[in-house]
Order: sequence, then C-alpha cells, then structure tokens
Amino acid sequence: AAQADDVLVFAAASLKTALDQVATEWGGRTGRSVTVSYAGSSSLARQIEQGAPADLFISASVDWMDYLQSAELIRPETRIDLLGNSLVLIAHGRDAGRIDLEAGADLAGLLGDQRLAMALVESVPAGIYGKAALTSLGQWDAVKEKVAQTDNVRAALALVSSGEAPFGIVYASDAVAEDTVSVIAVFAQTSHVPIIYPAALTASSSAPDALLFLEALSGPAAADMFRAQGFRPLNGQGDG
Amino acid sequence: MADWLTPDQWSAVLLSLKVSFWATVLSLPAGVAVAYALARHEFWGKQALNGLVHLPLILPPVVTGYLLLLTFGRRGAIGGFLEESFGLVFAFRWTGAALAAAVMAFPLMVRAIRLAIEAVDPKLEQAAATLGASPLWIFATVTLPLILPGVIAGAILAFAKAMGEFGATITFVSNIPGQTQTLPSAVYSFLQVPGGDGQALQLVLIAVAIALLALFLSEWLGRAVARRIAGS
Amino acid sequence: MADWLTPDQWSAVLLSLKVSFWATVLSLPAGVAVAYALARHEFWGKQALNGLVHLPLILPPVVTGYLLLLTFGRRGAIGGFLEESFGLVFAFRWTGAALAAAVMAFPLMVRAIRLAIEAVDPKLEQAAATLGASPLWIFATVTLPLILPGVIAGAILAFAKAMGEFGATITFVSNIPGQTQTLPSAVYSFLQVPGGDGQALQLVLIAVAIALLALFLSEWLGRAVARRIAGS
Amino acid sequence: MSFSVRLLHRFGNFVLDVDFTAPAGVTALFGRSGSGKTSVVNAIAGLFKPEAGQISVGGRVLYDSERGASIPVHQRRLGYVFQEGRLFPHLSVQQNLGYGRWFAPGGAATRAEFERVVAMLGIEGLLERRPGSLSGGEKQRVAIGRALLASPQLLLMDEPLAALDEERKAEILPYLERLCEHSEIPIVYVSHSMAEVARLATTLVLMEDGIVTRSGPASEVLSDPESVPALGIRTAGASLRATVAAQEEDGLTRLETTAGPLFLPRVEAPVGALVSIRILAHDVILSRTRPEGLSALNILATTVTAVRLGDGPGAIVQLRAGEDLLLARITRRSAMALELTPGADCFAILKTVSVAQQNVGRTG
Amino acid sequence: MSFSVRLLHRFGNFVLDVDFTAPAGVTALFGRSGSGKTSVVNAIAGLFKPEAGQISVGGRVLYDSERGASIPVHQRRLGYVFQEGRLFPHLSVQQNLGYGRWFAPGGAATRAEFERVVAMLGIEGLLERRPGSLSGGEKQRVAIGRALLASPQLLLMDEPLAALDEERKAEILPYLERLCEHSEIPIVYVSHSMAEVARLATTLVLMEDGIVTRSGPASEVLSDPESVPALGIRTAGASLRATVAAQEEDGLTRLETTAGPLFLPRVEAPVGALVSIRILAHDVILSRTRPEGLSALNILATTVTAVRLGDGPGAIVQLRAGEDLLLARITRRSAMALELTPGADCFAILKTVSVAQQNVGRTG
Ligand SMILES: Nc1ncnc2c1ncn2[C@@H]1O[C@H](COP(=O)(O)OP(=O)(O)OP(=O)(O)O)[C@@H](O)[C@H]1O
Ligand SMILES: Nc1ncnc2c1ncn2[C@@H]1O[C@H](COP(=O)(O)OP(=O)(O)OP(=O)(O)O)[C@@H](O)[C@H]1O
Ligand SMILES: [Mg+2]
Ligand SMILES: [Mg+2]
Repeated sequence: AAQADDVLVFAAASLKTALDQVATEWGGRTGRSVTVSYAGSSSLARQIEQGAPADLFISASVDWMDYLQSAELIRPETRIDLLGNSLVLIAHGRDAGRIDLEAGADLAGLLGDQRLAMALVESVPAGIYGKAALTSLGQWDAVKEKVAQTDNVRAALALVSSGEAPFGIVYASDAVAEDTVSVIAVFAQTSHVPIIYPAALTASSSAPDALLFLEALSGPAAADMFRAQGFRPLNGQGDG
Repeated sequence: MADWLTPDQWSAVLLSLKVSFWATVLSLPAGVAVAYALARHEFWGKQALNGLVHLPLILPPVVTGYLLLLTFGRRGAIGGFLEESFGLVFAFRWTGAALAAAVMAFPLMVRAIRLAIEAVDPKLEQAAATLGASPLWIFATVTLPLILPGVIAGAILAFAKAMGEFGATITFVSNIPGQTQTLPSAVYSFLQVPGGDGQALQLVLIAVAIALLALFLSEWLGRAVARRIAGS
Repeated sequence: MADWLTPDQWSAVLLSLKVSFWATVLSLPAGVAVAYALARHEFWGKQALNGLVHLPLILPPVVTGYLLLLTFGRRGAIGGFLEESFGLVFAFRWTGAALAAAVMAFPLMVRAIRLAIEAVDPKLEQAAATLGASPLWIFATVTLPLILPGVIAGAILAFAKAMGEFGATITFVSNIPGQTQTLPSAVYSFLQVPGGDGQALQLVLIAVAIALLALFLSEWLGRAVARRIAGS
Repeated sequence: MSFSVRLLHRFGNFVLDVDFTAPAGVTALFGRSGSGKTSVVNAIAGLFKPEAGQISVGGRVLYDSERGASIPVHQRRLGYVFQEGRLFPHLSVQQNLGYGRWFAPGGAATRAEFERVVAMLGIEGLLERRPGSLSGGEKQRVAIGRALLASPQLLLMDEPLAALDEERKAEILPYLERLCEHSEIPIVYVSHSMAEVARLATTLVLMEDGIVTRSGPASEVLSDPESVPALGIRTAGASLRATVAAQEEDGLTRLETTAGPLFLPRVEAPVGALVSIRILAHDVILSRTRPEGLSALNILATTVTAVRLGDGPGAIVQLRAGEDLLLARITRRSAMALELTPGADCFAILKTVSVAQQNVGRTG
Repeated sequence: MSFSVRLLHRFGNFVLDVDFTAPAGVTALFGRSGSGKTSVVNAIAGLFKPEAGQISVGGRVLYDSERGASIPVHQRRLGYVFQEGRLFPHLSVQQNLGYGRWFAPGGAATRAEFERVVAMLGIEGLLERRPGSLSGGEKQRVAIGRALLASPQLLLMDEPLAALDEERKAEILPYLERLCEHSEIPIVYVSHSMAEVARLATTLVLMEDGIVTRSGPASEVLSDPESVPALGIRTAGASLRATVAAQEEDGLTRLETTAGPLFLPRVEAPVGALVSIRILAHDVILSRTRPEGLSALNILATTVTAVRLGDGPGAIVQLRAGEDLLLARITRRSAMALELTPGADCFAILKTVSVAQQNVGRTG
C-alpha cells in the first residue's frame, strides 16, 4: 500500500513484471517504497496532464513523453531513454521454423487467407513500429489487408497463442515467456524508428526519493532484471 | 457527412450500426426466452443460468473477449463446430463483433425483460388459459404484448451497450478496418496518439447521436405501447 | 485467503468491494429519484436527463473515464470546485473509482428501477392519496415497498457492474495499488505482461464469486419481498 | 352431463372440504362471503389444485389427486366469468370478446351469436374501447360476453351480475336461462342473490365455512323450511309449476297451476308452455276464509303441511298447493291467531305484481 | 354540511353533465351501469379533474375550474371505498385498515372504534393476512373498514356492498346508518340496490347517460309515481314516518304512524324513537273494504291521491296515509275493478314480514 511520500510511478503496462522486481529490490535495499500504476501510456500521460500526483513517468512511446514535455509537465533535465526493445515476428506453436524477412520471405504468402496479429498500426507503438518495419521491408502493401489489429500487444499475442492468427508482430519482451508461440524472425533495429521507453520526473513531483529511484532504474541491478524480461537497457542517455 | 469523415471512419460508423442492430435483433428472442424462464419457472440449474447470463457484466470485458476467443474462435470448441457444420465463422468477422456485442449486452436485456415479465399479473394469463389458450399462445397473445414496453427498453439498452462495446470486441475479433473496426475501436485508436482527441470527439458525437436517437425512439415507442394498454 | 494472494491483490479485492459498495449505496437514492422522475413526470429537459443518464452506457468506457477526468479531475470544473468548497477530492483516490463505478452503473440501475415504477398501478397511489397521504408519503409507504424487488435488482446489477468496471476507472483514477487499483485494474495489469495469466485468472475468479454471491443474494431477497407482497 | 366435485384443501386455518354431485344443468353455489365458493370454482377451472380430491364433468375426469391426473386448464374448454373481471387490458373489447374464439375447436361462435350476445349485454358502443376506461358494470358485461363466446363445454360464473343494475340483470337473466335450457353444458353459478339462484339453478349447493351444508335439487332445497336459515329469511320461497293458459288483453298472462289459475304480468312464453314461478315466502298472505274485493288477483286454496317457528317473531308455513309446495312467511302472532297447524286449510293470497319477471323461468 | 357538484366533461362520445346540490346527510347516486356515477365520485375525490365545474362541500371549495382551484386529493380528508377494492397488496389487513390513521390530523380512530369496525365487518380473523389471499367479499369489507377508519370529512362509497351476502349487508347497513345519523360528515353513496338507497339516503340523485334526471330529498323522489320508471318498478316505494310505541312479547314492535298502528318484526330502537319505514309499492295490497282474518297484521286506512297507469299491465297508486304518502303497485285490472280514482278511500294491507330490517331506518 502507498503512503503520501512514497514514490508514485506511472508506467506503461508492459513493464509490469520487470518494474515490479526492480521496485521490490530497490525498496528492500533502501527501505523506501515505490508504488507503480500501470496503464496505457496515453491514459497515464493524460492523467499527468490533469494533475495526477505521479512522480515519475515511464512511457512506452516517445510521442507521449514529447507531448508532456512540450506542455512542461515533466522535468526535461531528468528525461532519459530508459529501455529499448526489439520487434519480432512470432508464429503459433512451439517449434515453428525461422524465416528470413530481409531475404524476401513472402509473409503475405505464408498468411494465405489468415491474419497477421498486430497492435493498432496507427496508434499503438508496437503497431506503428511493426508497420514501419514491414514497410521498410516492402511487405506492408501485401499484408496490410490481412492485419488484425488489437488494442495492445498482449491481445495480439493472445491471438497467436490461441491459434486464431498464425503470425503476429510483438515485442521481444512479450514473446519471452509465452511457450505456445515461437519467434520466427527478429526485425532489424534499422527497419523502424528505435523502440524507446523514455522516463522522466514529472514537473509536480514532490517525493524526494523519485530521483533516486530513477537513477536506480538505470543502474546495473535493474538492467539485469529488465534484460531478463527481454528489454534492452539503454544506460540512460537523456535526449534533452 | 462523408466529407468530414474519412472512408475508414465512415465505414466504422456503418459497421457499428450493423453490428449493434444484428446483435440486438438476434439476441432478442433468446433474451425473452431466458427472461421468461428466469421469471416464471423453477428448474434445475436456474441459478447457474442466471449467473452465466450475468457473467459478461461481472467480468472485465477483456476477459470476456478472451473467453469468446477460446470458445468461438476457429480453434475453439464451439467455433470449430459451427464452422464445420454451418460454415459460420466468427473470428475476425463482423459476425464476431456482433456476437461479442450481443454477449456483453445480454445481461442488460434479460434484466429489463425479466422485470417486465414479473410485473405481468399471472391472473391474466390464467384467464387466457381458461379460454383455451395453450401456454405458448398465452405467451404470444397476453404476456408478450403486455411486456412490450419492457422488451423495447431491454432491446434499446442492449443496442446502446452494443454501440459502446469495445473491450470484448477488440479482444475477440481485433480491429480490421472495414470488417471489425467498430466506432469504439476507432475512437480508441485516436485516443492512443497525442492530438487525436479531436477526431475521437467527432466519432464519439456520432455514436452518442445514434444511441440517443435510438433511445428517444424507444421512449416514444414504449409510451405509445403503454398508452395503448392503458386504453385511452 | 491472504496466503495465496499478494498484499496488493488482496487490497485490490477489498478496494473493489469498498468501491462497488459505496458506488451502489450512494447512487441508489439518486437512481430511485431519477427513475421516478422519468417514469412518472413530464418536465422540461426530461429527454435530456434521460439521455445524460444513458450516456455512460453508450460511450466507450475510456471516453467516459476521460470525460470524468476532465470534469472531476483536480483541474476540472467540478472537481476543482468540490475540492475548494468541500475538500472532496476524486482524482486518483478511491472515491474517484467509486464515482466512476457509480456513473458507469447508473444507467443500469435507473432502468431497472424505472421499469419497476412503471409497473406499479397508479390506482393504488390514488387510493393512498384519498386516505390523506401526501405524495412523499405515498412514495414511502406505497410505491417504494412495491418497487423494492426492482430496486434490489437495480442495486445488484449496479454492484455487479461496479465490480467489473475497468475502462473508465483506470482512465479516470489510474491504477495505483492500494488506492485506486480495483480488481479489474489488477487483472488488466497481469494480462499486460507475459506469464501474468494465472494470477489474472485467480483475481477474475474472485470477482466472479463475489458478484455471483451478490446476485444470488439479490435473487433471494427479491423473491422474499415478492412473496411478502403476494401475501402467502 | 353430470358433475361431481370432491376436494379437501387447507389454506392457513381455513379448511375447504367439499363433496357434491349434480346432474346436468345449473349448479348454484350459495354461501356467505369467505365460505369457499370461489375456491371451488377455481378448483374446477384448474387454477388451484387441491391437496386431495377428484373433479369430473360428464364422466371426464378433470382432476384426480390420487391418480395424479390433471387436465391442463386450457384443455378444459371453459368459460369463466371471474369475480374480478380480468379483462385483457391490451386488447379492445371486441378482441377480448373474441379471444376464446381463436381456441374453440370447430364450434366457434358465429357472427350472429356474437351480435346477439353483444346486444343482450348492451356493449355495442364499447367494441372499439379498451377495458381501462370502462365502468365497473361495463367491464363485468364484457367479461360475461367473453366467457359466453368461448363456446365452452363448462361455464363457470362467479357473481357475474353483482355489479349490475336491476334492469340490466333483467335483460341478461333470460339469456342465461335460455342458455341453460338449450345447451347441454353444465353451468356453475355463484351468486348472493337468491332470486337469480332460484330462477336458474337446477341444483343448489349451500356452503358454510368451507363445508357443504346442503345440496340437492334446487326446488327441494328451496321449499324445505329447514333450509330457510341457511338461505336467509328474506330470500326463502318455493316454486310453482304452471302452464301458460292465455295472454290476456290488459297485459296479464293467465297460468294454470295444479292449485288453480294465476295471473301474472306478461310472461313471455307461448300458450301451452311450462313455466316455473318462484314465490317468495314473505310475499304470501294467508287467510282462513276466501277474501273478497282485494287488489290481489291470485288466491290459491292450500293446505298447511308444516309450520316452523323461528327464534324471532316469524314463522314459516309450508303449504300444499295442488301438486306443488309453497312457503309463506308470516308472524308467529298471525300463525296463532289463524290457528295454522298441519292439515289446516287456508287461502294463499299472492299479489300479481309480486312475482317479478326474474322469478319466472321456463322449464321443460 | 351541504354539498354541491357541478361538472361538465367529455370522455370520447360520453358527456358527463352533472349539477346537483344536497343538504347534509347521505347523497345517493342511482343509475344504470355506465351512467357516470363513478366518474362523479372520482371528481369529488379529486382523482379526475373535469374540464369545467365546481365542487364544494360545506362551503369549502374542493374544485373550481374557473378559478383554477383544486385542493390536492390528500388534503380533501376522504374515505373512499372504491368499486374495485384497491387494497395495498404489500400491507397486512391490519396495516391497510390503519393506513389512513397515520394521516388523520388529531382525530384518529381510537382503539375501541377500530375494534368495533373490525367486529362489524367480521374481519377479526383476517388482520394478519395480506389482501392477495382474501376472498372477494373479504377484500370489500377491508376496503370499507379502511375508509371508515380514516376519520374522513367526506365519505365516498361506490357500491360498497355489491359483493356481499344479504346477511353481511344486514350487519353493515345499521352501522352505516348510525354513522350517517351521528356524524356530521356528508356521505356519497353509489348503489344498485334501492333498498340500501332508500334506507340510507337523505338525498337521491338519479343519473342517466351522464345527466342528472332528477334529484331531491329521497322521500320525495321515492314517493313520486313519476320517478318509478327511473327507479325501476321493482324498487319503487315510499316511506312512512312512525314512532316506536311498544316492544311486544312475541318479538314484534308496535309503531304508531299518523295513519294508525303498524306491527313490524323487532325494530331495534327505544320506545319513543322516530323511525322511517320504507314500504315497497309491490308489497301493498289494496281493498275497498276492511278485510278480516288475514295473516297480514297491518291494515291502514288511506285515500287515493293519484293513479299512474303504465305501459304494461300495472298501475301505481299514490295514497295518503295520515300525513305520509304511500305507493302501491297493482294491476290495471284491479285498479279498474276496485274503481280506484283520486279521492277514493281504501285500505292498504301490508305484511308485517314484508318490511325487512333493512327497510327500517332511524331518523331524527
Ligand atoms: N376514456 C373514455 N372514453 C370513452 N368513454 C369513457 C371513457 N372513460 C369513461 N367512459 C364512459 O363513461 C361512462 C361512465 O363511467 P362510470 O364509471 O362513471 O359509470 P358508472 O355509472 O360508475 O357505471 P357502473 O355502475 O357500471 O360502475 C361509461 O359509459 C364509460 O364507458
Ligand atoms: N392463503 C390463504 N390463507 C388463509 N386463508 C385463505 C387463503 N386463501 C384463501 N383463504 C380463505 O379461504 C376462504 C374462501 O375463499 P373464497 O375466495 O373461496 O371465498 P368465497 O366464498 O368466494 O367468498 P366471497 O363471496 O367473499 O367471494 C376465505 O375465507 C379466504 O380468506
Ligand atoms: Mg368469491
Ligand atoms: Mg361505477
């Protein structure tokens, strides 16, 4: 349970497992406590805009952090790119083989009359990245009619894991723990704008520990935990 | 209208109307039957049925959507059967969106109709029986006309709910523009990107306008029926 | 119980109960009043009120939540006023979760109660008036006892809906463990990460069990009241 | 078609314990408020299933608790006029009247029958209306019409005329009477009006506190001085059988009874028809000598067969008038003064106008 | 407290156009089914607001369409026995009976009154029950009790006794009568039973098709041969005023009228009390000579004041009996034979038992 001077973190929901571990570990080490509210980045950003008492915001999309920054609701000097992630193509089943998209594997052909599960390609980050990646591979036009878009990556994963869709595009971090799907291709980091989870203190942050926790997030212990969940720690390069 | 809506938005509006309409119309007979059974009969498993009917109200929509996926998906027990036997496919089709909307709206519909049935004086049904009407006829000629305002209320409630349904729908049939992208899905998309509020608002207003229209229509219909019954 | 639930899960269960209970109890008088006004009176703006009441049903929950955030948030018109005048804060408190749940459940509650009121024979109310009862007394001694099954049904429907409410709640008051993290929000959190399904399922089952319990209780209560009225 | 009802049921501390049989015709249930009449009718209709009992009509077993047999209500082919209307509020009067017709196998009421019933009930002007705005008596008339037009095999009427004025009753009663005569269907008739009961009933069942205190042919029960307390002294009376002898010019009808001629206001029956005339006990004046110069036209020579002195100042005298029995209710003081004891001869004076139309019924 | 009602209202093609005033006491509305009686009562109660009209009771204006004045129903202090019960289904009989008590300002019925009413209605055994399981007559009795116990300032009774048996009526009528005598409150009484009306009514309002055809003091309207068609010939009759002279040993009561002595079955009134006795026209036999040796004990010397020949075989003869008027209904043939023309002297023969308890009412 949370106290008034606890650190209250607003974080993208996909970070839950790793961030919970980091928070517990940090809390145990420092005797301080952190409370994390997980929701979609858009919700969290809007809440901060409306005066939410959050100290720290970790977004799954650069756009929402930019949005808050331009509204002067975060402290730009504390903003860092906390994590990166990579995008993978998954298939239903444990041991699906690998395909090579760069070499021109025909995704549309593989799909046949079935669906490719992705997050919303115009609005949810994973979907936007996925569309960009497919576009850069020249495959988008062929598959765009076959895309089943979900409101978040996890739902896309569910479609593949239940077999409704044979293939899907999700974050590597999502594919990690799911044993009913297998990763059949990894999209090159260059095929889309970098997948970045920025973090920053909010302008209204009042908890003195918030900055300490932000620092801990980019520390080595945290990095291990994030890595274990499929994220790529970025060692805190602020982009101002 | 088509001017200030993109084709995708436009098709989302039409699809939502189609989905909600069919979800309401097709679930109405089942709603009436279940409401009648719950209101007037005692049977084994009654409370189980009652619980089942209310489940979509209780469960987070995502969970309902996921359960639908597991049962009515192509690989699901029922979904597979229906596809093989009748060629009826729900997954990634507007039919699936209608199914999700119907399931989500069902508890509301049943509740409204059930209350109406419970308000019918069984003495009138008895009177019909003495005149030779079998239970089915009694239902058709006495009970049903008397509960019509309740049925209309239930149907419109369901329609409104169906127009607003999002979580279960997108989880079950995802969001395929032109096929399963309903109004709420489109609204959700816009809300996910900074600056999309304006377009979201536009769509929301359309949804509200449609649902309110339906609501007023039902009020008017319900009152007309009630007045007919009151006999003036 | 505490054994197989983490403290956060446990507090989500308790919070959901608290939120749903207060949302139901506090909105009940308003629900009855609005239902009565809609069922029995003609007044200017009646259809507007009717539309407003139904709005949360029509709008995607996220939109409702966002609208709540805009009006009842600290920076919102009403929220700011309430905070200044009464020190009443909704934003990011459990009170806000209760408000969101109440708003979302309100149309269901009103519909159920309204149908019950419409089923009361105005001739009984007239009889009470001839015996000297003022409209308020008539309501308290004749109408209310007669609609009690409907009120119970409406309240439980609202409670069940409140237990399952997610979209508006998380959008309005976020998902802060111990403060605004209700059962469905907790379920959502688990569903967003790999491997969380099991824990999500556990919470869903708890939610279902609680809501079904309430449902059966209401069935039983409703029937007891109805039997009392039937007079056997 | 004969009729038998046996039932035992407990409602709280009220016990219904009824057993009677009745031949074809009208079986009247008579008893005070709360004596169980409606419950018996409901059991016959199948709306209430007694704990134990057997009900059969013309050999057809409608209900038998022992054999677990119960014909569903809608297959009993009933016409039930409920004590409390129960019109369908959503249907017009016309549709209410026609409701039973949809289900009448084959023998649906014809257009002509429909019009006759509607005219008799005086509801022509109401056909398009809905029950909600009808007056109390109008509702009841529509309910009667609905039951009559269902082509029933069994007619149940629970106080059908209670909310009606005398004139309307006088219009409906002859219709019911003709119905009783011409149709083979048994009729169960509940009424608080002895005039109606005496006029229509073939069989009379007297009920008290859930129990049948007396049952049997109406003429017998009615002319028995012992049943006077149960019937109520105001309604005691007996029936004379008579043949229409002539329709006279001044509007009177001359009838022949086995005790002599009788003049009544116009009886609508052809010369030669057999009628039964109910004569209320308190309408009879007795005299030991034949009185002269009275406005009363009817004086019958009779012999006293029994005298029953009540608790109060009254006495019931049973008289033999030809082949029929008459009852006279006089004061105990007069009975003494006139020395009326069994065997005494005396003259019974009846006012012509005392016999209301509704007390003349056609028989045979 | 006097009473005035004037209203005009159109329901579909039925026009209610009523105008009458009545002094304190019981105002009876009499008319055929559908003639508008319930509508008038509803207007008085305030349950229906006529398009135009004025209603006032004892100078208090309840409704005035012109001035837009209308006292809310619950402030009219009514006791209304509805034609169709309207008991509260969720309350026990006891609670139904007590409902009006909560709202009676000050003058709530006492415990003793409660028990008296309950005993009179014979509903002691029902107090814990709910209306759902009561019989038709039981419901009606509870409804009467509920209205009486509301300590009303105005009592409206729409066919309160229709569903009751004669005996029960005979128990309730004297109570109502005492109520009428002792209380100052006006009572509006709708009934199809002329016996009830004649016994209770101070003022009689005859209605037909929404219009008042006659209104005035009951004794006047009732003894007027011209109102016989409206009342129905069976119910025509007039009232004699009498003083109780002695309670005799054999259960009879001797009364003195201005036309001579009269013997009736026990009249429950002390010696010296003034009573009014309703004598039905068809219960009177006329003779030009004084008859001897009849079982009828009452023979009054009278003079014919008017003869009205009807369309049928009957005639109504109005007679002066001392200071009162009597009506006799005889055949036209007898009227001719006895040469009954205005001014003729004749004897009116009344059977002692013909005057039912319910036709004796106390006055003064
Ligand atoms: N909305 C309406 N449209 C047409 N006629 C109506 C309407 N409401 C009432 N009436 C008529 O008004 C007349 C008077 O009704 P009311 O109930 O006052 O009669 P009543 O004298 O009490 O009759 P009853 O003895 O049968 O109870 C009836 O003929 C009824 O059909
Ligand atoms: N559930 C019950 N509990 C106790 N008594 C009951 C119940 N149901 C019916 N009774 C009683 O059974 C008796 C018979 O009722 P019924 O309706 O048959 O009377 P009735 O002869 O038709 O009377 P009425 O002439 O007043 O209509 C009544 O005294 C009633 O109170
Ligand atoms: Mg009855
Ligand atoms: Mg009436």
